[in-house]
Amino acid sequence: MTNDELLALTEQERAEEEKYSHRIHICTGTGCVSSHSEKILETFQAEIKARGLEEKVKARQVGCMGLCAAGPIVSIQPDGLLYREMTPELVPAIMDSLGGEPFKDQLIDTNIPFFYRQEKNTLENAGLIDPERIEEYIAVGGYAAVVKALSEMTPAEVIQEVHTSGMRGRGGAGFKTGLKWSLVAKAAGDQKYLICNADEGDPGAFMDRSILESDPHRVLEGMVVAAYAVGASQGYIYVRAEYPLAIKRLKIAIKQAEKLGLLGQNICNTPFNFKIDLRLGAGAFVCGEETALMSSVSGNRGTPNPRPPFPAQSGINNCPTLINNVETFANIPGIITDGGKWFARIGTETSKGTKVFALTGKIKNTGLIEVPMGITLREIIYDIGGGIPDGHNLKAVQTGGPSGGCIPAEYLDATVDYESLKQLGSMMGSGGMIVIDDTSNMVDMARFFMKFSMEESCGKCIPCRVGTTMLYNLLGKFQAGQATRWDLKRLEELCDLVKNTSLCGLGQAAPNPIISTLRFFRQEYLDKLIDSEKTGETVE
Amino acid sequence: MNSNPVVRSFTIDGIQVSAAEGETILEVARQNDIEIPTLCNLEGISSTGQCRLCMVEVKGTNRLIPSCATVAEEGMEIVTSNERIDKYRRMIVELLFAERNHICAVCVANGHCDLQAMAQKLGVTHIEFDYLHPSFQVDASHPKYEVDHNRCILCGRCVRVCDEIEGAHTRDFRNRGINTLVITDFATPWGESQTCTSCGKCVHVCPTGALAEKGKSVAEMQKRRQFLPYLVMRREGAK
Amino acid sequence: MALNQKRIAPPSDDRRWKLVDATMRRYGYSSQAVIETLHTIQEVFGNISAESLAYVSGSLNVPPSKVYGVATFYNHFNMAPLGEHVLSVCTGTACYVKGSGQVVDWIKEEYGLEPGQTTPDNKLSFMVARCVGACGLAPVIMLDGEVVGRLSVDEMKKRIKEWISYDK
Amino acid sequence: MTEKIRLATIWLDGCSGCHMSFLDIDQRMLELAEKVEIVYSPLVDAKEFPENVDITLVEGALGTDEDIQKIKKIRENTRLLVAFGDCAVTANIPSMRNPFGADATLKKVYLEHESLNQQIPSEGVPALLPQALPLHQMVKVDLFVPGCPPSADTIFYTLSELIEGRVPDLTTLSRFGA
Repeated sequence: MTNDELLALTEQERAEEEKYSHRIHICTGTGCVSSHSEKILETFQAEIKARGLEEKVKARQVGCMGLCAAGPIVSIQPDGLLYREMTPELVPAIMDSLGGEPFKDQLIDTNIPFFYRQEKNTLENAGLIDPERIEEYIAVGGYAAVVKALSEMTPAEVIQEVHTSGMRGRGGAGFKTGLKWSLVAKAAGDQKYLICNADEGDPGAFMDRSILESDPHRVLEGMVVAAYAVGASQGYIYVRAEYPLAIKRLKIAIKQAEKLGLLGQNICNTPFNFKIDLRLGAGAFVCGEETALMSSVSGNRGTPNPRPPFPAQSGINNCPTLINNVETFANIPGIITDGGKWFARIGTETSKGTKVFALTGKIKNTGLIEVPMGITLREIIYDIGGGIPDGHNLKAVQTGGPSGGCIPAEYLDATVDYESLKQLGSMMGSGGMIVIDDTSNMVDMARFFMKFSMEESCGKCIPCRVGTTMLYNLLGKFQAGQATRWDLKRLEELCDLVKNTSLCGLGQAAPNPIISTLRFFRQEYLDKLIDSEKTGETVE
Repeated sequence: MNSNPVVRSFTIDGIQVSAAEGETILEVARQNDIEIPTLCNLEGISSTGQCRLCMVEVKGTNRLIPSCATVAEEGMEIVTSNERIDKYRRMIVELLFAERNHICAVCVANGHCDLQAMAQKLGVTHIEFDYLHPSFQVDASHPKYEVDHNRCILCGRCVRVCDEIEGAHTRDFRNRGINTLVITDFATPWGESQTCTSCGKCVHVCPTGALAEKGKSVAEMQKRRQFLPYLVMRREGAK
Repeated sequence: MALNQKRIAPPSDDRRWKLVDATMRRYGYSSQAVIETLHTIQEVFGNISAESLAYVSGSLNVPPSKVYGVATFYNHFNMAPLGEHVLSVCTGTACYVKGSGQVVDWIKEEYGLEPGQTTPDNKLSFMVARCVGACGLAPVIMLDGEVVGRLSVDEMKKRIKEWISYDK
Repeated sequence: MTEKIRLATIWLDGCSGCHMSFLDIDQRMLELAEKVEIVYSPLVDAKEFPENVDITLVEGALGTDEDIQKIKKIRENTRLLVAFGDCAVTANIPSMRNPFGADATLKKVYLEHESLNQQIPSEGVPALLPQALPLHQMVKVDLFVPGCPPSADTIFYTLSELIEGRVPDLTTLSRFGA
């Protein structure tokens, strides 16, 4: 595929689009599918046929439009109307309204901060294109980055562009992507591997799933560019088996890209070869950790190994391996086509670009959002999220999942960037953002996360295997009002041990939910001590 | 191989030492008679860095690294023991005692147990965590040996010696986290294992009384590990 | 190294083994294909039986203990067959914040089932899911795969009761 | 003459082996007797645990609700409470019933393994705790002397040091199980 061929395809696809006076987009992300959006799609198609409008109106599946709380969502293009909580029964009414006055009952006001305060980059096509058709991705400028990188840039130039962008890994830790790529590129070895980490295990986060379901080609494109930059010939997407829709769409996307010569042998008629295979995760949070992920990709128990050696030196089959997360790869096409400088203009000094968050919990506008780095938590929660429902008050925001922490309401004006979240005892994480109101107790919250970490501990190292269990049990003592000040001291000492001596990131971060709630909500722990222990501050 | 081997100089507890290319901190420490505690590591089988007892501090970094799995680097200043490290080590040993039912008084390995000796050396006089008291069956189906999971610390020595030295890979772990358990074959009773060669290596590398010869009474199970360096030497010589 | 290149026969003449064979073939009978093969087995048989583990071990030349270790490491694989009906409660954080923990406790009490257990009559299995990804509908339960969400805890209990009594 | 140190020893859920080992200090008992007065012990006659005890050696785990009452009383009246031997330190042998629970243990012992007069005793005996516990899970313990039993030398050394007001270093002298 050359640039001209890409443009020709784009022209053809756009002409096809313009044939229709209206295009009806039905969200088929997992959230909306759960509320039967596929049935709505079928009903629209049947209705169009019944009315003899096949030439004028087209109904199609698209990816996530973000406002999951109001799903199933239907949008009417080119009018840009959005309808909430659609049902098959409402389809005739919507059809009647086409070209006339919008159907008021279900209309969503798009002039609210939820929409205009967001800045979509990795999600720019989500909800606009059919994720199962490569042509639609190409028509909105897709695969231009692959063509540009392969025909106009050297691998070193590609890496330089990623350096310039200042992009940091979106999987959680925030390692500089350009640096990671250059390490793999420099590593000696003929065979190199590339892995896309789509084992999104953080409970309450669905950013990666939405990207894969809504715009799978975007991720493939980022992977091809990365493979070219570091010299990898084999790639894997390690995706959760619990994401059947994402898997299905990735399989379709890989086939389509191979057919057009954008993947496989001699990509874009150059000598560059790159193959992508899927590997299905099987339900182990620890496999989000790089070395555990590689064990799993190789068909083993997903237990981590000490680093060094880092995957960049010795990964799959002891070859240099680049591992990035879905959202990281999804950012690459934009960096290549529009340039690293374009990317770097968004965000803060140290955190560039936009970040996708799954905004959930006690908040009005539950859903998937993409915001510029540097935005404040207040803007996210009160502007975009619409605030706390049912007259309750905000208590804390939890980010970083079981590895993160709870940020109390008084820090709402903190900005969302890697450093400031870390300073507040939490972390960026992969993008789960759970809003907690005043009905939740923080000891309960901490124990909820500790149960998760305990059950997800691989069992290899002692501090994590036994330590998380002991922490869970200790928190149980607090919940039952049986804890003493001595238990509180033990709790803190054990957090310190698990954090500093566990083998991998899962264990090292497992105490964070306790450490952060002890820091900001200590009184809630003290309130749960045995009565006789509540007075007096000293522990012998 | 490298005709001009790189030698790395660094210090352990202030003592100047040197390491050949690829040698770990633990290996160098042993060559220099500097003791670093460990329960999972055993010379002759691979290092996995899982017991976390051999964690040492790189001076000035506050960061702990597993000495068994970290290759020495030029100029490193290693601290093998200080208040913080010692406290962590004691807590790790306590966690092990609390995890299963280690009742030394009635154990076949009493007096010959690495865990018991480690507790004594580190000054662990009691366990401050609440015991978990899990319930395990003893598997005595093998004609010569038996396994008592109550004493197992999941160090994986038996798994590795069986895989790496004997080549049978009869043992592995099942489940995960706190439910991890060493198994033979498809969690088959040991005596019915199709792959076990009954060589007994696992019994002798086991640091505790979890694996023992049958017929041994309390404190009678002495472990013999002399075979290991010899087998490793033979194997490497054969390459 | 050409020891034992002969393929072993499937445990039975059930045609579904052909699908399992196809997966192994696609990966060239590589020892790295254990997880993919187990996925296929679970997909076509519903659970991973002892005989299927033996078949994977023999076919891919992976030691039995290793296959067993892999199969039991991952949550997704279930060794015992599930009951006729499956009630699954999402315990992701978003659902937890909205009360899914209370639903789990209630099911434990009401039906005497711990997560992962099946009633003795094999009618009902109770599972907890990590996060089904429908956080917008939290709290979420799945009744035989059908997602039910956006209900209060009490409404949820009522819905489950109805669903269970409907079957009996 | 300075006042003698008031020493108590008690035997809870244990086998008395630690007390036997104590007796094994033989003639050194006379040396001790010059410095201490045994105010309460299976070896002497006192019926009630006295007040104002300097050192109490507690053998055995906490196995019953009566043990709990006793240890609390001991703690209230003792300056230095010593967990004496493995049962006191780790719950040791008594804890072997813990994985099964109190009910199953009683059934096994009094019903299944008994051919005559099968019944679980309930009168005149204290109720079994769900789990046998080491002392420090209920009260603060000042010194732990592991061993099953600690040797006579260890016991003598420990007491001698305590009498002199020093903290004995037991690292090389005692360990779990021996």
